[in-house]
Amino acid sequence: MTEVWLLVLYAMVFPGVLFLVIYALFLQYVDRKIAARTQNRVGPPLVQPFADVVKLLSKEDITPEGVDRRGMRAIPLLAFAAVATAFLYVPVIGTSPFAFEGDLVVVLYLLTLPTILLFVLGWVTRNIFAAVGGTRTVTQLFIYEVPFFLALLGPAIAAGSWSISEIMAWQGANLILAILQPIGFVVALIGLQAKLERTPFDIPEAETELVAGPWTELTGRKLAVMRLTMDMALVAGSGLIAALFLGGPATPWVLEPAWLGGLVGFGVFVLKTLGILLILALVRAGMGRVRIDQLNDFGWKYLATAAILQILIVLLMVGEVWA
Amino acid sequence: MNLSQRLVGWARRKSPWITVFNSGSCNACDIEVIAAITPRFDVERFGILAKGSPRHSDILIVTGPVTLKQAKRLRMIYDQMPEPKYVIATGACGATGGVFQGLYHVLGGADRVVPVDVYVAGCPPRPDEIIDAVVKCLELMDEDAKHGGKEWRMKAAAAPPPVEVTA
Amino acid sequence: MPEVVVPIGPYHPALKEPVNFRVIADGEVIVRLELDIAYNHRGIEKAAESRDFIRVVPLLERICGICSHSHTTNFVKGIEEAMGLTVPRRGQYLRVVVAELERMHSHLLWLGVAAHEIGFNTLFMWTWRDREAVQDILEEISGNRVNYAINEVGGVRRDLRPSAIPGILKRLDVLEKRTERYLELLRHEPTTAIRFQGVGRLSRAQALEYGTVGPTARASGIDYDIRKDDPYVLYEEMPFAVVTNGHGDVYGRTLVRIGELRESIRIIRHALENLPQGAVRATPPRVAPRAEILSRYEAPRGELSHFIRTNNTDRVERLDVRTPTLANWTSVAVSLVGQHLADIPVVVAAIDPCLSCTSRITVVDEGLARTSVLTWDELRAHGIRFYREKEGL
Amino acid sequence: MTEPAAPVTPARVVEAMADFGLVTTPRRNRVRIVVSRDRIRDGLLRVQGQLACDHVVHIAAVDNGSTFELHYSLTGPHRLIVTLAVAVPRDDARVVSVHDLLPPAGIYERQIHDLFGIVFEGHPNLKRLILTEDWPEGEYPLRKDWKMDPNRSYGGAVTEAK
Repeated sequence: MTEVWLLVLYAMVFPGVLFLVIYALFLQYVDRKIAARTQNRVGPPLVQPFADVVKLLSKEDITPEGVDRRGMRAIPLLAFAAVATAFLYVPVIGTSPFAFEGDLVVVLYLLTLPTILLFVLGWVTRNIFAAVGGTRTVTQLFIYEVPFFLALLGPAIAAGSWSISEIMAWQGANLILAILQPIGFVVALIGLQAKLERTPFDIPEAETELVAGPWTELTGRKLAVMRLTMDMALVAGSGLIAALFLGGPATPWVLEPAWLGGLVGFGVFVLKTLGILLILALVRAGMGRVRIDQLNDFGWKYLATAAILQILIVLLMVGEVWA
Repeated sequence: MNLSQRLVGWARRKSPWITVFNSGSCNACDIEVIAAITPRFDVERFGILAKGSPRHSDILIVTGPVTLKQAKRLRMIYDQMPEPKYVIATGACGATGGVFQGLYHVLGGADRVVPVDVYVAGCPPRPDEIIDAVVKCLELMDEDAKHGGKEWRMKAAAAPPPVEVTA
Repeated sequence: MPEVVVPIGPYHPALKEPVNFRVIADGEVIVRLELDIAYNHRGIEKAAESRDFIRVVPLLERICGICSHSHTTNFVKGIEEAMGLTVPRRGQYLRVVVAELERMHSHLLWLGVAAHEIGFNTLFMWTWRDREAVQDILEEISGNRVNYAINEVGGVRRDLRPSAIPGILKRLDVLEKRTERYLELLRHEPTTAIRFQGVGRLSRAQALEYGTVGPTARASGIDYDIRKDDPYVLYEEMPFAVVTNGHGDVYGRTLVRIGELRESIRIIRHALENLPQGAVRATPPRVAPRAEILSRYEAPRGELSHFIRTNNTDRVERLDVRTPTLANWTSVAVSLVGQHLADIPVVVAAIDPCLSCTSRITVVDEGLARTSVLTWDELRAHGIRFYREKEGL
Repeated sequence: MTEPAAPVTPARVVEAMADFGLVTTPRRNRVRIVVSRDRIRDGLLRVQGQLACDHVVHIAAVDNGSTFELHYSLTGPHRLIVTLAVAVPRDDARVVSVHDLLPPAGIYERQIHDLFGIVFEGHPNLKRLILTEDWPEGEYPLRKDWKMDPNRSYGGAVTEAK
């Protein structure tokens, strides 16, 4: 009985949904603050993302004329649920209690859902900017998703497992994979940047071209949930990369008692995700937006090639070790 | 007021998002509004963000006199904004039409088309004054929350409602 | 993919000013464009006929807040020419200083806007930060940040305190360093390079045919600068070079503007260091004799021309304003066909459109391209061909 | 843009354009030629061909109370401004379009048409474009005798959202 309660607590409070929401808002703050500091500004206060969400929740909720009310309302919630579920498998204070062989595939699938839902949103809202933005979202998905998956395949092959926790354990026994597979790590970071539609890959929601892309018609709580979802995807994505390439929250030595180990693991998780965010935020602040055809060229010519090259290297190395 | 209302009031004060609409101005007000988001004035400190979609914004900043051609577009943008929404008219032109008052292609101040809550004087107002106008607008928002809507002000004002309706 | 009609404007976040494009796109590629830009038309030219010269100047200042000094200088120098009035040298030098400061603020503003159009917000914030230094100087000289209100018929209204000059020169040194830094950044930052180079290309022949002016023409290799070709307000005494290059694209226009920032700094330095002594204004007569003046001025965006007709009264009989943006519009419509949807903002921004200038009386012709070389069908065929080549079909 | 054999000077313009009408030189680099309405295309062709003018600076329209005047100002690599002045009678406000000779003129002509009511014959797209869509037909605000009728609606109507 107590076990079930612990699991519910894990899923809903810490490090589940509640923690995820709070941490996502915190990361948004860090992201905006880094951008502001690079731009020579002061930037928003700590509570700013929270205030934004509360305000949006309290605003009028408009459904444009001729749009399916229930469908439009369901999309942000579905996206939210997908990302929240994905995060359950991402190790935060140690191995996730929900972990199973193959959870990496599930996480990747669930993290793709918000993108596809954005595309659907673009189509159902009957707004031309949203529709063009939706088309761009899905075009972009086809460009970055393959290199991104290939890059995450590298750790899986090296560790010989589809389980996030086993890849972590493998890194504990050997070296962290960011050193062993530097190309894959870089490709994964670029893929994550594109997945989260951040500059230079914010093509679908390019403000100066498409107002806000698929987001254009979102108001009030739908906008609040959707924004929150993208921030949560940032947490889940960077947590995933931290686990696969940087060894996750694992500590090199076993700490006693267990709560201390958890605490230190949590600290490591926070540091690693913040480190990844720092890279992503600096890239965002230091670049302009590319065009979709330029992204297409870049994605297939360089990104996919690099990812495949990395896989080949991994296969050779693994073959040698196993032979 | 109960806790949730106070929380909402606080959040609205902390997170006013603005949309700038040029209803026929000479650009001077526009560049001063944009200057307010750049490093020297940096309104993101106060949570103010400039948003492209009127669907996302709380405060509409109208710059300039309303030309005949822009009048219905201005109304359309205003109608797209979700409640609660506020309008700031910048500059002498936004208030009355300024030097363009009475010209054949100018309707007049922004209040001929949309209900204006705060007027900013100046030609153009400095960015500091525009920030101050947003702050005044937020105070007004608080007052409105206490009165449960904007009607108390509308009744107090002697002027007829500013919307000009033609079939 | 079927054709999509994307309306851009009159309200659109990329456009700080109202303009409407109906972009007919085939997927992401623009097949044709229909433009409509008179949303800011206020009827200033009619109003100018009913006010005397003194009261027309503030009105013209508000044609456009960005190039307010251009319009007033151009007007007052036309009226002074009609009156046969000689403006004191100190007044002329101060006009040059304000004009070049205005050019700097406008070009910095443009650089920021162009960076914003390609989503490079950091550069946008940086240039606008530096623009504040220019605004400070302008405020010190004229008392205002945007509409300077410094011109009047006969000279300038405020003298410059000699004690202010060292501070201004110090700020110029900082701005000069920053300008070099932007040039470096523009050359080395990869996303800026791929978004600016080869976009919105206009050959020299096209630029001539469509009557482009200002940085747009100069980036296509046309050496056309009113300051040199038809010197006014003592520009013949100022040391500067006309910046041109042969790129013809957005990148070229950016290089021209950054080059002009440097030249402006040179001019301001020279003018402040050699500021003549004496009065800043002469007393003008009340009325202007009958005359017909075509007054030209090199505004930040290009050649601005005022056609002024005076008729022995204290009012103009006719004031016809042709703004640089209007001259450049035709080239936009042409250079956008076959480009990507994503390039619209940056190509439009590249001519630095000043719509409130232009729409005071304006125009754009959806048949523009038709009046030139291509018919609609040819344009469409061109768009499709471009798309095929791009996709390798 | 090739330089003509002899440099273009005011004197040369006077010589080349003398058969069109009165040629004056109001200022060092301005030449003004009065051209009759029927010969405007010939005049422009001559200016373009013989005087190497390739840039249209300005097409100004003036209502002087009795007639309309159009001033076509052109310049070229010589940076001399050649202005062709054409008078258009009020009761027959028509003139032939020159959009095919000077591509940017298409814009200027539409603008003049909208504000003065001068018809440019042969212009492919002489539609309204400056004034608002619901501006009444036949009202040309820049004519000297035009006054705003206080009892008339000049557009700008705002409708409430549904």
